[in-house]
Amino acid sequence: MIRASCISKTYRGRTVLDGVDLSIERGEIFCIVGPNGAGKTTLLRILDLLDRPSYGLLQILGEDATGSESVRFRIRRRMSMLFQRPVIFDTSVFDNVACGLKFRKMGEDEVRGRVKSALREVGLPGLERRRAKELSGGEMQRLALARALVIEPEILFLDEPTTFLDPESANIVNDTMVRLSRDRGTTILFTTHDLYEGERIADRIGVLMDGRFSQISEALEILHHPADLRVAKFVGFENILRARCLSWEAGEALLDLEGQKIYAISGGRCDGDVFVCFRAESVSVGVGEEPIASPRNKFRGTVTRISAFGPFVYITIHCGFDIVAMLTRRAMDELMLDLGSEVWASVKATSMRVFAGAGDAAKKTGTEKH
Amino acid sequence: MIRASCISKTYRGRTVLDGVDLSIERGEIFCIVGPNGAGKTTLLRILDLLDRPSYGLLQILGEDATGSESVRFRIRRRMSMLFQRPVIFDTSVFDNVACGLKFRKMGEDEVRGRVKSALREVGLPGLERRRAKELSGGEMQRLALARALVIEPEILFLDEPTTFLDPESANIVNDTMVRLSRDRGTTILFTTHDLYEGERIADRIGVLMDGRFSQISEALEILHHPADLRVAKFVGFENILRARCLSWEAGEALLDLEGQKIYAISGGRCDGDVFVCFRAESVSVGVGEEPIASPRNKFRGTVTRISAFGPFVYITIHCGFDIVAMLTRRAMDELMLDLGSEVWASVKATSMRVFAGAGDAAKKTGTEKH
Amino acid sequence: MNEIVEGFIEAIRLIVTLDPEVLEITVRSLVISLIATVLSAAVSIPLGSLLYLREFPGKGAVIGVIQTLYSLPTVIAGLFIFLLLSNAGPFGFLRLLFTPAGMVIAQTVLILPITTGLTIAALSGIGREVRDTLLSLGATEYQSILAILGEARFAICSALLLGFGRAISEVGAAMIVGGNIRGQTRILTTAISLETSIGNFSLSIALGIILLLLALGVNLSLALLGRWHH
Amino acid sequence: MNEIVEGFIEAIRLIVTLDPEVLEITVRSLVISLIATVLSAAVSIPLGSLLYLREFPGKGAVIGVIQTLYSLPTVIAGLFIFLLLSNAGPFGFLRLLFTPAGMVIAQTVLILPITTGLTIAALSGIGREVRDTLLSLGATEYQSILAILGEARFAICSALLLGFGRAISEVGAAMIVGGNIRGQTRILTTAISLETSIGNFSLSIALGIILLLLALGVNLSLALLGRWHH
Amino acid sequence: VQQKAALRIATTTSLYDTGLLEEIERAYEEKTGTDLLITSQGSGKAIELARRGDVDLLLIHSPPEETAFMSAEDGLYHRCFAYNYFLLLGPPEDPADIKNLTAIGAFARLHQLGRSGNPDVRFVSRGDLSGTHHAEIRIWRSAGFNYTSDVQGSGRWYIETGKGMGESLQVANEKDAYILADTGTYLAFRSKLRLVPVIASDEELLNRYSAIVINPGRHQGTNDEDAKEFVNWLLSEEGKEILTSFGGDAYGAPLFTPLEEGICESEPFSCTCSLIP
Ligand SMILES: Nc1ncnc2c1ncn2[C@@H]1O[C@H](COP(=O)(O)OP(=O)(O)OP(=O)(O)O)[C@@H](O)[C@H]1O
Ligand SMILES: Nc1ncnc2c1ncn2[C@@H]1O[C@H](COP(=O)(O)OP(=O)(O)OP(=O)(O)O)[C@@H](O)[C@H]1O
Ligand SMILES: [Mg+2]
Ligand SMILES: [Mg+2]
Repeated sequence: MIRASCISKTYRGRTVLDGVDLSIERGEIFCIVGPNGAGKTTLLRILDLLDRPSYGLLQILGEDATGSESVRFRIRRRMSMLFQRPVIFDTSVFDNVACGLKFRKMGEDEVRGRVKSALREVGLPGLERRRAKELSGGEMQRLALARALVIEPEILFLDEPTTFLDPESANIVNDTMVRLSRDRGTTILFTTHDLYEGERIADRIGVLMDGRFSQISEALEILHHPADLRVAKFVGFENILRARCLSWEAGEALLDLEGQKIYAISGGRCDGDVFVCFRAESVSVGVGEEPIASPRNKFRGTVTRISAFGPFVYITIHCGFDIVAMLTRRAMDELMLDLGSEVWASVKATSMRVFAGAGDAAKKTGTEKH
Repeated sequence: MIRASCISKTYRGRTVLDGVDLSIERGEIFCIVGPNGAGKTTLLRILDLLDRPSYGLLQILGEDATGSESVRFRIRRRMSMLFQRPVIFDTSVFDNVACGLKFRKMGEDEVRGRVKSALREVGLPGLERRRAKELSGGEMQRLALARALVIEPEILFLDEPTTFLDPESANIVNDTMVRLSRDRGTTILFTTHDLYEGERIADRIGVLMDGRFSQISEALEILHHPADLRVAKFVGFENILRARCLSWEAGEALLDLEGQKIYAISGGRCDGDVFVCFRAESVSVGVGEEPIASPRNKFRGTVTRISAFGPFVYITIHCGFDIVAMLTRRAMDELMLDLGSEVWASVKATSMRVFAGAGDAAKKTGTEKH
Repeated sequence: MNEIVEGFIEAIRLIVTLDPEVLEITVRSLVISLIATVLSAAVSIPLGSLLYLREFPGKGAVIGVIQTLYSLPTVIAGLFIFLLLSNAGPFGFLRLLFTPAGMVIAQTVLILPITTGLTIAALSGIGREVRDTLLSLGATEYQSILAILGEARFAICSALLLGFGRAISEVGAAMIVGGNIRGQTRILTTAISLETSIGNFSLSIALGIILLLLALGVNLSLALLGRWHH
Repeated sequence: MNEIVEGFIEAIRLIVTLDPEVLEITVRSLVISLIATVLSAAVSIPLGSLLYLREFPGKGAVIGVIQTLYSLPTVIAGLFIFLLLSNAGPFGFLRLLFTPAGMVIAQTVLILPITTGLTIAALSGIGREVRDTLLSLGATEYQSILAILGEARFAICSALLLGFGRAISEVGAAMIVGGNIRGQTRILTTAISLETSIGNFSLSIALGIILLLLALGVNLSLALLGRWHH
Repeated sequence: VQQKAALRIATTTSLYDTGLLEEIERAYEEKTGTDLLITSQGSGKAIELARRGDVDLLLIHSPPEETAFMSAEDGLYHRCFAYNYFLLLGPPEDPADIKNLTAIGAFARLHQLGRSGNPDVRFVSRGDLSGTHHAEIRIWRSAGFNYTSDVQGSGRWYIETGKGMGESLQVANEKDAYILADTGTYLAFRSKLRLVPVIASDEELLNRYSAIVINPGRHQGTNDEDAKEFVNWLLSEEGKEILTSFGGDAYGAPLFTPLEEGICESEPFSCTCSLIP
């Protein structure tokens, strides 16, 4: 459906996209995540043929999409896009949604029927006659979504579709996306800042950073095997610790972490200064005797901070260095943890990731590139 | 700081706010949640003195805010607001942020200094000279935030402040909010669709539904003791089951759930048809023998659905009726659960909530009121 | 100042008695200027849209020239058309000099820069996002222009109102090209100018009032049309 | 058509030789119309802002009347001011008739409806959200108007350009109030009208070209000013 | 446009503004059914229209230009048909004290007082090369001045308006100045003016009106047949009748005197007023 290679985009000398390669199949749901300013919107605009890339090849729906305007128009007619800040026309809700259908010269009855069902789909049934500009933020967002859906595109681009939506509406929209892809074979590309949303509905996730995909793979892979340190930080590896590589053998590294020895699985050979990373939920917490069970990496420490996150709790354990662990509230109650509690924290070698520690790489974040 | 009583707002006969009572103290962080169209934005606009309520009393910063424009202006100058869909002026980033300061006739040097630190605060350092309209969605959002912060208001209204923000920036913004309230005593009212965001930083949360607060209390209270069935649904009680009340004694109810007896704590006397609700994370899951331990409510069933949610997993257990339980991925691995596994699900009586089952109340949701 | 009062009285008298000559020149004024406005709309809306949409070298210059032509004196516009239509000119054979048709041409040329320039301005008031949205919804270039024009309808209407105002109030071009021939090409402004030149100030003012009432009528009709359409 | 070619040649000759009389009336034209534009801006920007901001009964009617006055014929405007300024009129003692100051007044009155109406239109193009944002940032009503005007600056500039265009190209009011007195109140348009009535078409066209060049200059200066300001 | 016979006439404004032509138009159209299309323009422009063949007939009161027009062979027939007198108007107080002078004497005195800076003496000139202006120039010349060097631009006393008679009268009135005006326009404006006739019916102030049939050989499509017919009608008894009686009702006295064959050929008229063959 979409074959993009080496797409670049430069605005007045500033490079925003820097050689994006992407290939998406029919019916796939592809999620783009990445920090603000990474180029997500820019990429979607190029794929929806609203902007031309400064450089690169682009094939969409089997046609070369870098050519004449008439070809681009033909392709564009088979796609639609929900913008990050959707424009709502100052007309009725009905006229807003019917817009794309009228452009296609569809008969009035069919327009009415389709608009009605699109509005139902996004949870705004019966609002046809309302003035669109008077809707609430979330209602407008859903209106814009209905407007993009109603033309039944073969490819659908959604730039942060669940912004402004309440949890229930967000679920409805997510379900709709899944249904479209499954039942109608609609190809969907969407962006989000909610990784779990991506995980829930996308077939693959691409992490866009500094105008380039750092990693494209299935959600679990990205959540647990980030390609590099920045991705790890981005996907929420709460524990990122400086360590030194002592030895490496058959994919297992022995590291020195502030004097403690730890084992980590590491695909690539490691050496010198590294970062070792693991998720807070990979940390098991126990009290009392040293656990005998499998995890070879065990640290003893004190609880120095507890912060709630819905039904979960993040606790910070100081054991020379700080480790963040995540528990269910129930587990915490059962362990009777409190600030100052002495605990054991253990992490499996397979949950640890090791990345080369190129100087200040750990500090580099998306927003600081300006 | 803010005393609102019986605030109502009607647009052309449609009642949007329907008697809102609210009282907020200095330095408090108050979070408003609620479905789309509940009236959150309308309320914030009234509190920021942009609109006048159709009815109701309003005292802000010790002054009557329903009176003359000049008083309202004086009060308004001590507050600021981040809009849900912020308007970005077509000037430079600097001029956008400096706007409010210039209105206050602040000296140039101070303006420069304050703008600089506000931009740093929101993670956009050094972008002063960029054309604001060319920023990315998240950058614009942060720009608008900086614009509201820079005037150092005594009361800050933020309508979905972390929309469009990547997780790291969202954290920065949340931290800023907490710091402002703690260090400067800034009173903050914000709306969000992310309950956990509210829980993390707000002192109190108000659940606005159909133009009225259904519940105002601390986060944990709302998450675990919702005031009514609709709030329960809204705050994510995944398990909402129809049951019949058999008896009630000293705050404990005995219910009949599809033939199974269950115990639930219920403040009010219960009777006849009811709904019994509990959170997925309150469900303990075990395999093998019937657990002997405390929870008196135990159900045996088969796993019929497993769906991932980040590091967690929701599993649906069929035991005559469906129960949704939440586990960490690790716990699931340890229990070696899979579709079809036979499991025990147990829920403490104290985790169960019972609400009168007024006919179709369970179906009623925010978006269906239109 | 008596003349002004007398002018009002005279205007009322002329209107109430439906003075046939005044009626005739009023209708002629209206018809000529309306046709000129419609013609210039027919040219300037597509032209303005094109100029707004298309990027080409020298676009700024073209727009600058259009804005400069806001200052085109009516006499010069009239003279220009006169030289074209005069017997000795290239289009003399059409015999349009001293005819209402010739006046329509002159007024159209005169207001074309204004309506075109203001069309461009009206369209520029609609942000780029609107256009992107329309394109992504599958609009052809033509459809997207129509929709943008729809969003800018108030501004466009007021541009046309302004054009109409300029057409119906101008006298230079009408005088030169039309010749102010009684019963044939005399319109309100040329009549006003004639009455002024023979010192008949109150009649001038009366005719001016009638002209303004006419313009008010056009305004109201447009407003009603707009509401009705809405 | 020869006249047009000759007109161009004549225009070049007049410009190159810096014909003192032409220079004088050109400068006078420019100064009078610029002052009139500035004055009308000074009135119509605040007035337009007020009309845009304030809600009051009959607001629609007031705007309708302003739009109707787009059609005010220059002769009528001129006559009106003439009657006010004439010796027999209420302001005769000011002795402004047949002076450039009088012409400035007449032109100001003439273009006021246009600049006011277009100011309102320009402001209306800025959405309500902008105003809310400004208010919530602590703008006084005055400051918020200034800022909204800033956002609408292009539209306002083009309104003023249009007003200037109308001022510098109009002849009726300048003729009646100014008197086209050689060496005192003769300006480009009245000179054009004189030359036309003499039948000196090529000189008329030459003066017309000079007028358009002048307008082009004003346009360019404004564009440069805009860029420089940006 | 031209189904029934139509005759296009260009006329100078001062003739048209009297209302004479409207009366003639009514009478003639009723009699012949020929549609008269009369456009009134400044003299120069009227001549230019005639020269370009945009009209069929020219009505004018500017002898030197008439001669030039004929000698350029733009006109086929040249007939004078009526005359009246210009008036020298001035403030009722007559600050230059010229009431009892001849026109030439008065002009000379005005020039002298004006040049010498007498603030009360001003002269407004139409300065638009119209028939009236040409007559004024002629008188200045007769008084011995070089018009362009001695009169024009000789000081602020000499005010050139460059516009029509009526508007120039307004200027003169506001400025309390002397002005040369045609009778018709003066009478039309009389009620609005403070100015009064200071000198009238001097030989020098003669104002002669002519009609010129455009030479159809110069341009295609001019209608010399109807033009001839109209001129002949104007010179006929019927035409003279209208000329003689016109103005009686509105102004209290006739405005024009028709020219008779036998008188018109000699001084000061020196023109032809016989029927066109
Ligand atoms: N100007 C208006 N005119 C008419 N109705 C309006 C207007 N503004 C808002 N409403 C309606 O009032 C209701 C509440 O709107 P509001 O924007 O306050 O909702 P909200 O709680 O902020 O929703 P969201 O989560 O979608 O932002 C909505 O149904 C909306 O359609
Ligand atoms: N028209 C433009 N001119 C100049 N720079 C631009 C333009 N549009 C975007 N940019 C810049 O390009 C970069 C990428 O922008 P883009 O909107 O694609 O980011 P994004 O990944 O969508 O971010 P967000 O999560 O904030 O929406 C940003 O730094 C932005 O400032
Ligand atoms: Mg974006
Ligand atoms: Mg809202």
